[in-house]
Amino acid sequence: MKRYFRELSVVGALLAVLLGLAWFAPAFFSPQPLLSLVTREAPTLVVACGMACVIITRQIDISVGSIFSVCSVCAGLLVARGWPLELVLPASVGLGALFGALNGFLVAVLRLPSIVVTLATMVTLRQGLNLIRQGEFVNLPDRVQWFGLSQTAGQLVLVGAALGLLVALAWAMRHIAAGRYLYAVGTDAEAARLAGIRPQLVTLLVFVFIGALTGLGAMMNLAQSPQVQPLTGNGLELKVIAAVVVGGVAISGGRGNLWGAFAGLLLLACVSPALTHLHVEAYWEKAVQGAIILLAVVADGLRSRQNNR
Amino acid sequence: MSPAAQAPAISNKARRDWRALLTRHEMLLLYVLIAEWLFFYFAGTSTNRRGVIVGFGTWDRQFDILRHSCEIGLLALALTPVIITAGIDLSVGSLLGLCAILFGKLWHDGGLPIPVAMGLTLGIGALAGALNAILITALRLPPLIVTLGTYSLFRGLAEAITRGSITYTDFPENFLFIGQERWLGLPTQAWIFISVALAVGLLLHRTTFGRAFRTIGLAPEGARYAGLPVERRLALVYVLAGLIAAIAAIIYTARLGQAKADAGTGYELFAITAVVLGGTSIFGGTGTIPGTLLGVAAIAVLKNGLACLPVVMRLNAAEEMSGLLTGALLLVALTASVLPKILSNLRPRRHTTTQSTPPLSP
Amino acid sequence: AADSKLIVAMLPKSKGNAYFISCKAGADKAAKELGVQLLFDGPTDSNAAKQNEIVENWITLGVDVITVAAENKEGISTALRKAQKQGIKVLTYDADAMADSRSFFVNQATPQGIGQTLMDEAARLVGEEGEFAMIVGSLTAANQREWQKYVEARLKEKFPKMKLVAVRPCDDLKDKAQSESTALLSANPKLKLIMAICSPGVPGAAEAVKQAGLTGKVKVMGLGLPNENKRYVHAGVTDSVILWNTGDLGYLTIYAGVALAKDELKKGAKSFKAGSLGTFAIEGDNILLGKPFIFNQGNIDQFDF
Amino acid sequence: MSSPLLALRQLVKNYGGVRALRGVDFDLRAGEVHALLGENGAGKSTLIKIVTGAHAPDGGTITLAGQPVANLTPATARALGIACIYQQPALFPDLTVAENLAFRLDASAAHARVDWTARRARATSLLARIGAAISPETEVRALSMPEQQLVEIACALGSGARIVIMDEPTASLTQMEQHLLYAVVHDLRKNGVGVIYISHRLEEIFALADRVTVLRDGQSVGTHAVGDIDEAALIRLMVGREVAQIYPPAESIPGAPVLSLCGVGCTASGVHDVSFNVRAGEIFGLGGLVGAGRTELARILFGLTPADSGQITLKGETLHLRSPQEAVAHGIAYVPEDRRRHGVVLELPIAQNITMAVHQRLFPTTWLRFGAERALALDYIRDLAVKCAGPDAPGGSLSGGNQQKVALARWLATSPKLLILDEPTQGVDIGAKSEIHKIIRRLAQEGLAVIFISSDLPEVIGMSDRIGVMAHGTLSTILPGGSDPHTVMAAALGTAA
Ligand SMILES: Nc1ncnc2c1ncn2[C@@H]1O[C@H](COP(=O)(O)OP(=O)(O)OP(=O)(O)O)[C@@H](O)[C@H]1O
Ligand SMILES: Nc1ncnc2c1ncn2[C@@H]1O[C@H](COP(=O)(O)OP(=O)(O)OP(=O)(O)O)[C@@H](O)[C@H]1O
Ligand SMILES: [Mg+2]
Ligand SMILES: [Mg+2]
Repeated sequence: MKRYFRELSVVGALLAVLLGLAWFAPAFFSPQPLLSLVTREAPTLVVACGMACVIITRQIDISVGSIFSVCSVCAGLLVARGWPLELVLPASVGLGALFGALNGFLVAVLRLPSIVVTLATMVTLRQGLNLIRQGEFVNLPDRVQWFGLSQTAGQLVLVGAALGLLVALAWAMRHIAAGRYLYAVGTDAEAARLAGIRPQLVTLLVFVFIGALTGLGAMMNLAQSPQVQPLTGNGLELKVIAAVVVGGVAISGGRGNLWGAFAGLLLLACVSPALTHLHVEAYWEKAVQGAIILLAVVADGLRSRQNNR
Repeated sequence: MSPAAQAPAISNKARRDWRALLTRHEMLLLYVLIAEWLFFYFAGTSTNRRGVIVGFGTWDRQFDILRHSCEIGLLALALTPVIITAGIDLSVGSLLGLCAILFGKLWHDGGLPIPVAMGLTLGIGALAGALNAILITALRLPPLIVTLGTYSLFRGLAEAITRGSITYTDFPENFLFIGQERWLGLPTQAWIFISVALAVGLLLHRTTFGRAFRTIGLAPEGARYAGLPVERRLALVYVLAGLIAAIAAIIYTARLGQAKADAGTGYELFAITAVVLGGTSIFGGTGTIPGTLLGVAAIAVLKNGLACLPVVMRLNAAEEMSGLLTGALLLVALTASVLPKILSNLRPRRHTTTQSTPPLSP
Repeated sequence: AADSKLIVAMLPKSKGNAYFISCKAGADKAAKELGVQLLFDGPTDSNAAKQNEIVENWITLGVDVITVAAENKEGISTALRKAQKQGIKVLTYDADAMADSRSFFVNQATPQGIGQTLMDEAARLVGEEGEFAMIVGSLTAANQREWQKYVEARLKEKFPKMKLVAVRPCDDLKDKAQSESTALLSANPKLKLIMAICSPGVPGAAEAVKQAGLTGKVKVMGLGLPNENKRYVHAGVTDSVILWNTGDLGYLTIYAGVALAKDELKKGAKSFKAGSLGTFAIEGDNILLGKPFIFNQGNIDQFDF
Repeated sequence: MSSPLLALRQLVKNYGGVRALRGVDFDLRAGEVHALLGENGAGKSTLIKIVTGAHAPDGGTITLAGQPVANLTPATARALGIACIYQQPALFPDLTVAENLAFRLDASAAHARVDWTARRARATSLLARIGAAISPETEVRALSMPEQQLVEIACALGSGARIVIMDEPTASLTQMEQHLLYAVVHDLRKNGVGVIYISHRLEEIFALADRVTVLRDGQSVGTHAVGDIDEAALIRLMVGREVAQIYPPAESIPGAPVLSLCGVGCTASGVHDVSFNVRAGEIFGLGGLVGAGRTELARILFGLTPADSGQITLKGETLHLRSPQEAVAHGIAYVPEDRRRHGVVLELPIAQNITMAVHQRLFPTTWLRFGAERALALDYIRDLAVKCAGPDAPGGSLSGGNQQKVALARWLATSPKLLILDEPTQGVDIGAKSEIHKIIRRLAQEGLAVIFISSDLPEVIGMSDRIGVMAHGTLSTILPGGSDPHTVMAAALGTAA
C-alpha cells in the first residue's frame, strides 16, 4: 500500500472532487453528458499512456501536440479523399511512429537532450502545419464519425478502446519483461546495461511508441466529430505531461505507473467541467490547474523529504 | 617546476586557444548570423514605386528588429543563468503577463505614480521568482515540474485578476517613451536591454556568482563539497529570472501601450530556443551571454528577414516560415554540436567507458 | 521601380481565423480587379504585439496602403501614425484604431451592432425567455470581449426574461468548445441556447448539442463561417450563423484603400463606389458596409467559404 | 581437469590515459575459489568488468571452457553463465528486491511474461537461503548498504552460473553477514562453481580461497595456492616494496589540540560516540575497513551531515556545523574520497578548481580578478608540482594523482586549521602517492592538524602520528603511529588481537 501512496492520494483527491460534485452538482453525473466528456478524454488518455512510458524512461516528449495535429489533419485528408478507415488508421499510427522515430533517433543515437529535440520538432511541425493549412478545417464524410456506428455505441467503443489500451499497457508495464525495461533504464541506464538491457534501443523504441500512440489518439479524435481543426493538438503536450506528473510519475524517471497517470488525467480533466457545474467563473480555471499541479508536486516533495530523514 | 619551464607549454596552449576560439559555438553562430543578415540584405531589400529604398536593408528595419527582440531577449537573458545551473524556468512568459497586468492595475486602479508602480512590479516579479526558488531549493523539486505548475498558475492569476477582460491602456506619454521612441539614436528599451545584458553578462562571467552557477550546473554535489552556498545561488538564479521577467513586462506594456493578461504567451519557448541555440547546454555548466545574444539575434533576424522576402510575402507565411526555420536551425545546431563526438566515436578503437554499443572484438 | 503595382497590405486580427480567411477571399477578388498586389499577413493567434511588428515591417517595406483590423486600439495606433508620416495610406476595417491614426474606417457593423444582432437573434430563437450561455475564443481576445459587452448590454436593456448563465472560453479549439458545451448542458438543465462568438466555437457547441441529443431543444447560434457550419445547419442543430458578408468587407476595404492611394477618395466624401458591390454611404470617416448577415437553412448553401 | 573454466590471456584495458590493465593472465577452475588481490587501483574491478562484458578490453583474449569468446556483452556473459556481485551494488533503487533479483537472474526475451509470484517466491527462498531478513517487496532504496550487498549475494547464489564473481562483497558487511556469505561461497564451491573472490581482507582470503592471484599496477605478479604462501609474502607481492621505507618521518612534536570530539554521533549516518582530539602539527590517521564510517565521520566534521549528538570543539570554540560553508568559515577543509564526483569539477579549468573554496578571500568584492586567480593557481601548481598544460587546462585532463593534488590545493588555499583527507591516494600511482605523502607531512610540519583517512593499512600506519581505528561506526581504539599491522587490523575487525 505504502508503495502506491502517491497514486492513492491522487485517487483520493479525485474522489474528493467527485464527491463534492455529487453533493453540490449531481447533474454532473447524468450519463450521456458524462459519456461525452469521457469520450473526449479518450485520445488524451492514449497519449498520456505514451507520455508516462517516456517519462518513466527518464525522457520527455513535448512534440506530441504537434504530432497529434499533423496526424489528425493527414488522416482527415486521407479520409476525405475516400480512403477506407482500415487503411487510414495504420497510416496515422505509422506517421506518428515515424515522427517518434525521428525524435528517438536524435535522442537515443545522437544523445541529444530530449527536451530540446522535441521542442524543435514541436515548433517545426506546428509551423509547418500552419503554413500548409492556414487554419482551415478538414471536413470529413459522414461515415467517419463513430465509425458508422450509433453515437452511444461509438462512444462506448472509443472509451472502451482507450480503457482497454490502458489496462493492457498497465498490465504489460508490470507483467511483460519489456515493460520492466523502461523502469530499469529510467532508474539507472548504466545498471540496466550491466543487466543486459540495451538502453539506447529502449529509448528509441519508447519514442516510436509514443509517436504511434499519438497517431492512434489522433484517429480516436477524428472519429468523434465530422471536422478536423488543424489546431486540434495545441496544448496537448502540457496537458498530458501535467496529468502524468500529477499522477505520480517522477520526472527523474523510474517511478510511477499508468494508473496514477490515469487518475491524474481524470483529476485535471475534471477541473473545467467541475468549475462549470459549480458555476465558478471561467477565469479561475488556469490558476486552479496550476495550483493542483503545484500541490501535487509539493506534497510529493514533502513526503520524500520526510522519507529521507 | 620553474616558471620558465612552463612558459612554452602555456603559449603553445594560447595558440591552440586562438584556433579553438574561431570554431567555438559562438563564432559559428556569428557566421550564421552574418550569412543570414547578408542574405536578407540582398534578397530582402528593394526600391519601391516611389524610388525609396525599402525592406530589410534600412536602418528603420534594423531598429525595429532590435525593438521587437527586447522582451524575448530579456527572457533569454533571464533563462541563461537558470539553464547554466542545469535548471529550467517555463514560467517566465506567464510571469511577464502577470507582471504586466499587475503593473497596469497598480497604476490604473491603485492610482500609483508610474515609477512606484514599476518598482512594485519589479518586486512582484522577484517574489514570484522566489516562489519558484523556494519550491526548487527548499523542497528539492525538479524545476521543470515546479515551473510547469507556476506557468499555469501565473497566467491563471493574471486572467483571474483581470477576469480575462480588463485591458489597461492610456498610459502617459513619458511612459510610452520607453517602448515606442528612440533615445540617443536607439529604441529606448534597447538601452534597458543592453544594460540588463551587461549586468547579467558581468554577473555570469565576471563575478563569483557566475562561477558558482557554472559549478552547480556541472557538479551540484561537487559545489556543495567545495563549500559553495548551492541553495542560495540557485535561489538567486530564479529570483533574478522573475525580476528580469518583470522588466520585460514593463517594456512590453510600454511598447504596446496596453497591459493585458495574455502578454508574453509562448515567449518562454522562443527564449529557451534562443538560449539553447546560443550554445548553452540544457544539461548545465556551459553557456555565455554573448552566445545567448547571438541566439536571440539569429532568431530575430531570421524572423524579420523572412517577412521582407518577396516569396514569403506572397505566401503570407512569414511567421510560419520563421517558426519552421527556427526549429530546423535548432535541430541542425544541436546535431552539429554532437557530430564531432559521434564521428570520433565511430573510430574503431575506443577508450570511452560508457558506450553501450556492443564492444568490438579484441 | 521594378514592380510598379500598388502594394496594399491587409492585417487581420488572426490569420487562421475563418472570419478573416473569408475576408481575404473578397480582398483577393478586389486586388485582381484593380491590378494591385495584396499582402495579407497577421498573427496566427490574436496578438497585439505581433500586429505591431507586422505593421512596422510593412512600413520599412514601403507598401502603399495598410489596412488593419486592430486587435488593440492604443498599441497599433503609434505604428499607424508612423506609417502615415511615411506617406503610407492607412485604413482600418473590422476593428478601429484611434481616429487620428487612419484616414477611414470601413465599418462593417459596430461592435454594438454585432452585439445587438447576436442578442436579438438569440432572443428571437428562444422566444425572448430562458437561460443561455456563451462560448468565447479566449478570455483575453479584445474584440470578443467587446461583443460580449454589447450582448450583455442589449440583454439587460431589452430581454429581462433571459439570463446569461455562463461564459466559457474554448482557446479557439473546436474540441474544447465541445467539451465546454457538454459541461454547460449538463450543469444547466434549463439552458435554451448556446451562443458562440468565435468561429471554432459554433461547430463545437453544435456537436455537443447533437451528442447530447438535444437537437432542437437547445439552440445553437453564433459568429461563424458557412462551410464550417453547413452540416449542422442542415441537421437542424445550429439555427443561425451570423456574419457580415466578410467577403464584401475585404472587397470594400481593398477598393477603398486603392482609391485612397490614388487620391480618388478624400476626406469629406459622402459616398464611395466599390466595383461590383455598388455605392456605399460614408458617415464622417466611417465607410458603412451595412448590416450583419444571417445564414440559416434557407440561404447557407449559396455561400462557399 | 582438462581446460580451465575461464582463461584470460594478455588482457589490456586503458581508460583514456590510465593504463588499468597491461596484459593480465588469469585462470579459473571449476569448483575453486580464486582470490584476486591487489592494492587500490591495481585493476581488479576492471578485470571483472571485462569478464562480465561491462567494458570491452583493448586487447587480449577470453576463453570460456576452452571456447574463445569475443564481443562479450552483459547479456551474453550472463547467457554463458557468468554472474557478478559488483563492488558498487548495481541495483535499481526504485525497484523492489524481488525485481532486482529478476533483472540480474533472468535473461528473458523482451516479450516474455513476468511471473511476479514466481519472482517473489524465488526472492524469498534465495534470501532465506543466505539467511537475510529482507522482504522481497521492499524497494532497494529503503535498504541499508549491507542489506543491498546481501541482495547482491543472493543474486550470485541464485544465478545458477558456472562462474560467480564477487568484488569486495564483505566491504560493508557486519560480522554476522560475513558468515552468511562464507556459507554461500562454500555452497557454490561444493556445486562445482568457479568463484573469483576479491577482497582487501587477507584473513578472508585465507579462510575461503583455494588459490590467489596478485595484481599490481595492472599486471599479474603471481598466482599461488593459498596453502603455499603466507600473509607477509602476499603483502610483499601486493606492494612490491618494503612498507616502512617510503613514508616521510615526522620531525617535530605536535602542539596544542586543535580539534576535540566528544561523543559525536549522527543517527542518519550510523556514526556514534566518537571521541578523540587532533593536535596542531599532527597527522591523525583514521583506519578501518571500508564502510566502517570514516567518511561519514568526515562528512559530519565538514557539516554535510550535521551531528545530532556530542560536541565538536575547534581551537576552544564549540561548533554546530550545519553546512559546508560554516565548516569552511571555521577553517575546516575536506578533501573528499570521491575525487571525480566531489573533489574536482572535471570540466572546469585547474585554476578555477583551485580557487573554488577561496572566492570570498580572493575576490572580496565578488568581482573576479583573473590575474590574481592565475597567480594563486600557478603558485600551487608549482608548489605541489602538478603536471599540467597550464592553469587553464580542464581538471579532467589530469591524471588521478594530479587531480588529487588540485583537490588538495583548493583546500590549502583556504589556509585551514584542520585538514581532513579522505583516501587521498586512492587510485593514485606510486610516484604521485609518495609526493602526496611528502606534501602532507610537510603541511603537518608547518603546524596544520591533519586527519588522514585511508583504507591502505601500511599507508595509514606509516603516515600517521596516531591512528584512530574505526569499526561499525565508532572509534574502537587509538594506536600509536607505526603500530603492528596485525593490531590495527584486529581493531578494525572489532576482534581482540
Ligand atoms: N571508469 C573509469 N574511468 C577512468 N579510469 C578508471 C575508471 N575505472 C577505473 N579507472 C582507473 O583504472 C585503474 C584501475 O581501477 P580498478 O577499479 O580496476 O581498481 P581496483 O583494483 O578495483 O581498486 P579498488 O581496490 O580500489 O577497487 C585505477 O587507476 C582507476 O582510477
Ligand atoms: N549504519 C549504517 N547505516 C546506513 N548506512 C551506513 C551505515 N554505515 C555505513 N553506511 C553506509 O556505508 C557506506 C560506507 O560508509 P563510509 O563511507 O562511512 O565508510 P568508510 O569507512 O569511509 O569506508 P570507505 O573506505 O568506503 O571510505 C556509506 O555510504 C554509508 O552511508
Ligand atoms: Mg575495485
Ligand atoms: Mg570512505
